[in-house]
Amino acid sequence: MDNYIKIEFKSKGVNESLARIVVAAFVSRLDPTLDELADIKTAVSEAVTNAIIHAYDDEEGVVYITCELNGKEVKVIVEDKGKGIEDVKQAMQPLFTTKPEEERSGMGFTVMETFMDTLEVISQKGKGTTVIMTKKIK
Amino acid sequence: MDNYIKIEFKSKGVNESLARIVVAAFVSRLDPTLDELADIKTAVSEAVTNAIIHAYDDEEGVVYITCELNGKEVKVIVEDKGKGIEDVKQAMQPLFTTKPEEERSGMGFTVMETFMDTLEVISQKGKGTTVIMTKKIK
Amino acid sequence: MKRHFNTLVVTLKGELDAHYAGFVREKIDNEILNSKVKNLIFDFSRLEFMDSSGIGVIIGRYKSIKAVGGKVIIVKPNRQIKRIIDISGIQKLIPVNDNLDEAIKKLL
Amino acid sequence: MKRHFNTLVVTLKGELDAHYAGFVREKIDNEILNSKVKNLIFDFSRLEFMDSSGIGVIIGRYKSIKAVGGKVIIVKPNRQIKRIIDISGIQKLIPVNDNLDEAIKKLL
Ligand SMILES: Nc1ncnc2c1ncn2[C@@H]1O[C@H](COP(=O)(O)OP(=O)(O)O)[C@@H](O)[C@H]1O
Ligand SMILES: Nc1ncnc2c1ncn2[C@@H]1O[C@H](COP(=O)(O)OP(=O)(O)O)[C@@H](O)[C@H]1O
Repeated sequence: MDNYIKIEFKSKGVNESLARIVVAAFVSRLDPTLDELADIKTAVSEAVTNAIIHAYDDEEGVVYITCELNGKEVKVIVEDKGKGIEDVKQAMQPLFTTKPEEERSGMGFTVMETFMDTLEVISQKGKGTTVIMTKKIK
Repeated sequence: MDNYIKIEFKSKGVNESLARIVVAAFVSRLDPTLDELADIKTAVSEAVTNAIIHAYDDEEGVVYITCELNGKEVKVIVEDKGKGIEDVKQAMQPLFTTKPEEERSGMGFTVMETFMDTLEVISQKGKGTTVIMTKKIK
Repeated sequence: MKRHFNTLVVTLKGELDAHYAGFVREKIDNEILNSKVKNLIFDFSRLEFMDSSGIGVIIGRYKSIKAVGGKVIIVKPNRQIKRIIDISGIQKLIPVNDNLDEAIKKLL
Repeated sequence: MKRHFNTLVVTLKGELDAHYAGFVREKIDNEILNSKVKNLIFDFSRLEFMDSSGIGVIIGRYKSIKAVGGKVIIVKPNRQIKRIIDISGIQKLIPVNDNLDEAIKKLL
């Protein structure tokens, strides 16, 4: 691996923008196009939002992000130790959401899938969720 | 503690600017003046530079930063697992440097002391160095 | 936020994520409740970033505006926001326009 | 980098930290070696940030310019950079000027 950065912060909404800033600053050294950078920022925003909103509900937990650069490939891992996802396949369906009352659109995973090259979601009930995404910078 | 962020990255020069960006983005939510923000960025830059240049010489190590917000106080902890400092008191003297051949000015600790409210340096030979700095945002 | 007769123009700035969404929602809903708003324009010309939380905000407002027989238009999303809108499919319900004045005229 | 007779004007952009310092040093030293440079102006009007690594760069160049009987001037540092310069004490050796043209004239 050429370079990496790990960050860890409280699951507070105010930290969502921070996650985007850090990943964007780190990835920008691969000289991505503005569109590529926007794609990565958006996918990170979705994963981090999920960790803050769904994983810990209203309690306070910790969100972990690792960003790795391998040649022209960016890998982003977003992890939480929250409640986990019972049925990952169902959760990844477009429009599926367990928080319609908070006006979640159920499009988070769909956005991550569309904007990144690969998306993997590993989750265990009561243990937490890990989202692994990669994207090649052209 | 109201909020915190931890980051971890390789001791590469290219990561110096990243450390500044992250801390500045995090601290900016306390609504600091531009001068206060510049002070903190500069102090962080000095501590991270030292970890990259002095702690690991030309080998590759890892640098850890923790930034905490407590009310209006910012605490920044910069840590390395490098070679450590034999005589901390001497190292903190203005103009003292062990790398004059690389044109280090020996002003790093002096800048940290001047720009922050408090500075504490804990180091153990062969184990590494921890720099703890605080500053109250007015 | 500005009113043009019974059309409310909401100009958003910065980054619309889950954190900001709650605040935006409340502001708009208060305005819809407290004054006779029929139509709603989301002016995104100064919005730099939006994630799927924004889609939730748009759909939520679309429902309440539709309930009173009004219309919603989105104006000037940037490329990143346009992509989010496209993925969500809401452009099938809500027109996307590149000119605010035109959008306002359409609703008069 | 620009030449005005035997004065070299180095305009730095962005952030001068340890990482950037090595690059800047090499560039300037090459120019000093390869052409008859007597005086040096650091134009900081477009430099946004500098830490103590920059002091090392300035002092290093000051020494070699002084060795050939030349002068160094710093132009338009921002507030943050000004503070670093003040702490280092180099303003006792190197004048800080707010106008590039004036600085050039001084050295002619
Ligand atoms: N980190 C997570 N922890 C627990 N549940 C999650 C997590 N991420 C996603 N989920 C579940 O998956 C569902 C779908 O997620 P997503 O596609 O991002 O849509 P949305 O966030 O709009 O609900 C969520 O409603 C939630 O039930
Ligand atoms: N993290 C560190 N690990 C090992 N040695 C250090 C570290 N930080 C500082 N030092 C030592 O302290 C000296 C003084 O540091 P400083 O005041 O920052 O000046 P400079 O970096 O210009 O040498 C350095 O030259 C080095 O010998």
